[in-house]
Amino acid sequence: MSLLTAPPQPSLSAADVARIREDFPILAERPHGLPLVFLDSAASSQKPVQVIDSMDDYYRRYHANIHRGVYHISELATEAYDDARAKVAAFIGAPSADECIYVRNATEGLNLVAYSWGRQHVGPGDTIVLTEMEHHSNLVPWQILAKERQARLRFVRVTPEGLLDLDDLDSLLEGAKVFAFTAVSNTLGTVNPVEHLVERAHAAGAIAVVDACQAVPRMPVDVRRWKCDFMAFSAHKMLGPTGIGILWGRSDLLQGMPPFNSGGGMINVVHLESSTYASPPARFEAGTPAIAEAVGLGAAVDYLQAVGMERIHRYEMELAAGALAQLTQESGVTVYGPHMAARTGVISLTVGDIHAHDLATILDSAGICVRAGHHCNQPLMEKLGVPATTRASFYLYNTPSEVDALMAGIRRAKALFKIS
Amino acid sequence: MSLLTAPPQPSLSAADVARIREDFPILAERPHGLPLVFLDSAASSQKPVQVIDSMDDYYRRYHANIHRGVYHISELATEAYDDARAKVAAFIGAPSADECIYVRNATEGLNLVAYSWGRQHVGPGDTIVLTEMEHHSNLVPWQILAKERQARLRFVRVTPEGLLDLDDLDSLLEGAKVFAFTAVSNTLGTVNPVEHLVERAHAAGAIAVVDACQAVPRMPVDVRRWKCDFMAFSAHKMLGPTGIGILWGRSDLLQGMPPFNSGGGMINVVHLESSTYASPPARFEAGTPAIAEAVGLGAAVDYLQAVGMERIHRYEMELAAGALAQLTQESGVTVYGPHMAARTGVISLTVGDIHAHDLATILDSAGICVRAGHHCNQPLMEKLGVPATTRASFYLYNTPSEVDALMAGIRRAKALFKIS
Amino acid sequence: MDELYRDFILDHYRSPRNSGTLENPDATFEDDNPLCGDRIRMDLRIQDGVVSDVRFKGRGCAISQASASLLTEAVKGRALSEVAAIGKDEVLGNVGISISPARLKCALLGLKVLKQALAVKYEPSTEEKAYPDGTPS
Amino acid sequence: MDELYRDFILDHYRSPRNSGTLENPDATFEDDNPLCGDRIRMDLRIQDGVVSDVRFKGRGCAISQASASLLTEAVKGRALSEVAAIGKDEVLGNVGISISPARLKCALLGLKVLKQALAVKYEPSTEEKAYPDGTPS
Ligand SMILES: Cc1ncc(COP(=O)(O)O)c(C=O)c1O
Ligand SMILES: Cc1ncc(COP(=O)(O)O)c(C=O)c1O
Repeated sequence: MSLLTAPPQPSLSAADVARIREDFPILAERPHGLPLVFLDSAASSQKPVQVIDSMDDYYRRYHANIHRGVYHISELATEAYDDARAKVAAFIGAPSADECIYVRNATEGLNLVAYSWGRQHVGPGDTIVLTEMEHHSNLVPWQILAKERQARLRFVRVTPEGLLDLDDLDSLLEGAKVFAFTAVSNTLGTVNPVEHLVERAHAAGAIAVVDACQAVPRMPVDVRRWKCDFMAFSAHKMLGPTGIGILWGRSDLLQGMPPFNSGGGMINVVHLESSTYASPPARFEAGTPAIAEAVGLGAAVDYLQAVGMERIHRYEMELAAGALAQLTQESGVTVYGPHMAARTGVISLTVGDIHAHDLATILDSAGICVRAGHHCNQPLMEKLGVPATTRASFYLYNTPSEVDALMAGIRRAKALFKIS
Repeated sequence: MSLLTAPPQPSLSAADVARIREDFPILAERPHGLPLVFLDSAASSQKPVQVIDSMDDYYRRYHANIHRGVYHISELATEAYDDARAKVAAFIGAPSADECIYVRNATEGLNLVAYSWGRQHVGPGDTIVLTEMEHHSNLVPWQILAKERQARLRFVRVTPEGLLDLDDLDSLLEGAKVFAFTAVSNTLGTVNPVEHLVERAHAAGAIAVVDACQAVPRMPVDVRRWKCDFMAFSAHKMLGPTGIGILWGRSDLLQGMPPFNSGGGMINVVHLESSTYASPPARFEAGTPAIAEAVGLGAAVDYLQAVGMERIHRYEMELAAGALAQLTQESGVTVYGPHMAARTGVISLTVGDIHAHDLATILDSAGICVRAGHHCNQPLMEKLGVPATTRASFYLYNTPSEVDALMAGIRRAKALFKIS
Repeated sequence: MDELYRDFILDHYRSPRNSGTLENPDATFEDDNPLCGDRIRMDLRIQDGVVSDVRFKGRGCAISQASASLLTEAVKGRALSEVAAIGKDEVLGNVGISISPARLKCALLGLKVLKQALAVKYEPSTEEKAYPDGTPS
Repeated sequence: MDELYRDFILDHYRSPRNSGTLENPDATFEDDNPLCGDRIRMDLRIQDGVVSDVRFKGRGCAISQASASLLTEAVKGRALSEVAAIGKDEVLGNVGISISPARLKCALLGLKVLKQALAVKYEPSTEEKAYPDGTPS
């Protein structure tokens, strides 16, 4: 989407990628004595030394708890923790750093919305609209909320091509309180028209919750352009550490929300019988936070911005286009998901009657890492009529020759399973 | 308590401590050009290289998402994640690793109990018993639960000496559903008689939830001896990383509990309208977990066990006894909390009319890190009649000469504030 | 790598032995491997302490299905006491290829279902009742 | 380090100037620094656009209390337009010691309360209403 409006920018050159690869120590690993071909970044990306070292440095030089620390290293830690939040805010176009809440992962961010905003605003007979392509993390929390509040779930259908069926969107949204949807499908690679979906949600009086887990790592994202109300994503998929993610929320919504977890660090005045709470973001960050992880996330944002999200996006699209061209030529291979114009570098496929796990095992024996299974998308799998798919996903450190390695691996699997 | 029954074991020698200090890179830092004297381990401990390197190594050699990863590095990551859980289980005497749930921190662990067990079992008119010395993290979640379920809170009083007043414990517990209390006060250093409290809770038909945040890092803890029902603690206070903690729960209780956060990784079968959930611990670990942090926690447990919890406990008691002897001699100094037999190496104090923050700032200018404030214990501060205290806490890497440095710092503050 | 998928594994995957179900089986159980969606059901006919007939039905990867198929061959006609003694090692030995940790659950799903079928029949397991909403993962 | 607590800071801490409250003040505000519990209230008497009297009451560290005491001296008898122009730098200059980032909020609490007293009086702030349960931390 952004490609159409942004000024043309170059992609990454082979030399750029070679330099980038130097930053990722794991790419020098040799599983089974073969070069590591990591094609599972949609599950979790690898980390550059800049990110690893930032956390190492934190623990070696200035680790301390942040709240109320009056001494030097605690001040350094507090500053680093707040700086990282400001970096994230700038990265996603958030008007204020106070709108970015540190959570464990996108899953927790979505649960926070369902618990805190949801239990306050969704009641008996209300409608929550989702899509058939939601990750379990943007489905199960709403099921639980709906059950608890006697609300109703409705689903935007997925077309056979893997796109959202928008024909009856407005009627689905009629009277809805929430429309929660993914910006990019983690199974099909589909890039959804976020701005349009948000606009229709708002027209119906619903808030728009965007699962941006697969979007923030791989394309420029600006919450002011999307105009959404909440957005969740995980650091570990965007070169950052495990154990931290972000829930961004519109400040007026966050202000009005009750706490989710409670305890140290999120209070104002505590008496034995009752307490008052701090303003956001502190209100939603109970207990000692993931400080080292915030530092690492800040370093990841720095890295992505230094390379440039537009260039990362273009490069990934080039790799994906190259892979799709080869895959669609290869007999016995079925690719799921839409045409190139509506997708990104996350590709689900099956090969003949080879089960996804068998294919992944054969690829692993050639050093190639892909994901196999339902990708936390069981209802979508049912819809596609397959128990599981094998998924390859590309990122800034992958190369065209790794796409070729994937193709060679697939051909080997075909040979083993005697598929022509 | 354990001191009485365990066979006598030596403490740490000066040479042991010197060796241990070599493992902590931060102790070589020189804030304001002076040696770092870190006396704030009760807020968050420092980390040995063994812990830092374990996470570094994870990111450099085998980072990958765990669930459903069929390839080599994902298998390594999954194994490391599970191994760490087994190490923690052995460390706290848990009958099964499946009873140890990874959470972000102790605060989240306590919230998990209040949300999942609490909303299922606590109803209108029910009683929740706490103590007046609870950290906000073991108080506010219960306030919120009580308000939501129209339940009642009751509090075990704290005596002027800083002990729990157990005279009317049984009548407070009468008809209670939950008794949640801290094993060790993070402000007063009081070591509570956990086994006795658990026994009385059970006699009254209540479950016993232990906040073991200050206990697990500093003394041998065995859930089979305590016979409690839930226990929460944080990795960052026991040489481990930020971003991870443990909720241990009795397996039959965990089995019967609904999920807290939901989404990827905690499900069994997902349909659009409803889902079934995995067994514990997976049921309570939604989304991509803190994998690197689990690895780091495992390394922290290894380190603590190699040194020996009994020895760490004894050494800390020696430091505390030395500090208390000097502090009680020093004019103008008020020490809070009980006598040595009932406490551990966490010491709250005030000096004349010097505000805690001023004292901490003066100590900081001498390189000494202490905590100043209400220590997430506002109701207890009110009870003590002070707005804030300064708190020094000791751990295995501290030395008697650091205690002397603290005393020198206090005397300097007295001189500056003209207190005799 | 050719170690990974020998021809007889493919043969059992594509042409499973003892495939199908039994009418009124003496013991039966169905279970899945939630992490990858493999599913297997086993039906047993037991006469005079001997497994006189066995059928399995399932879906999933070559390893889980071939392993279950091989297991039915190993079980048919054997005394219950012998069947009870079948362990992990025997099953993996029959499969005869190196299995990575992540795939062990696939290879052992058939055995798990078989054991549970016999347990339910002969010694109702309380553990099963303790997991109303899923199998231990 | 002697830079940290000069004698006149201690003097203002122990003997605060303009201590107390005013009856029917023209402007008043009370706020705290939730992170360390410092609390300050300021009452102002305003006549013909001039701060004719000011009192403060509070508790907390030497830096917060001395800074507030110094501020009352700087404000008394000055025109509102001049008072409105008092900023961070002037307050820190008056305190005259180096303040670490963690203590800045202490040193500036008096100024914050003063500004809010005047804002509430002269231009009701909507921001205040947006934080019903606490001040921005
Ligand atoms: C007794 C006690 N309980 C709970 C906590 C909360 O721990 P965390 O902030 O790691 O969740 C702490 C530490 O601050 C503590 O000392
Ligand atoms: C689209 C989407 N939503 C949500 C998630 C959940 O992310 P996490 O596991 O980091 O919470 C993922 C990743 O697995 C995803 O791809």
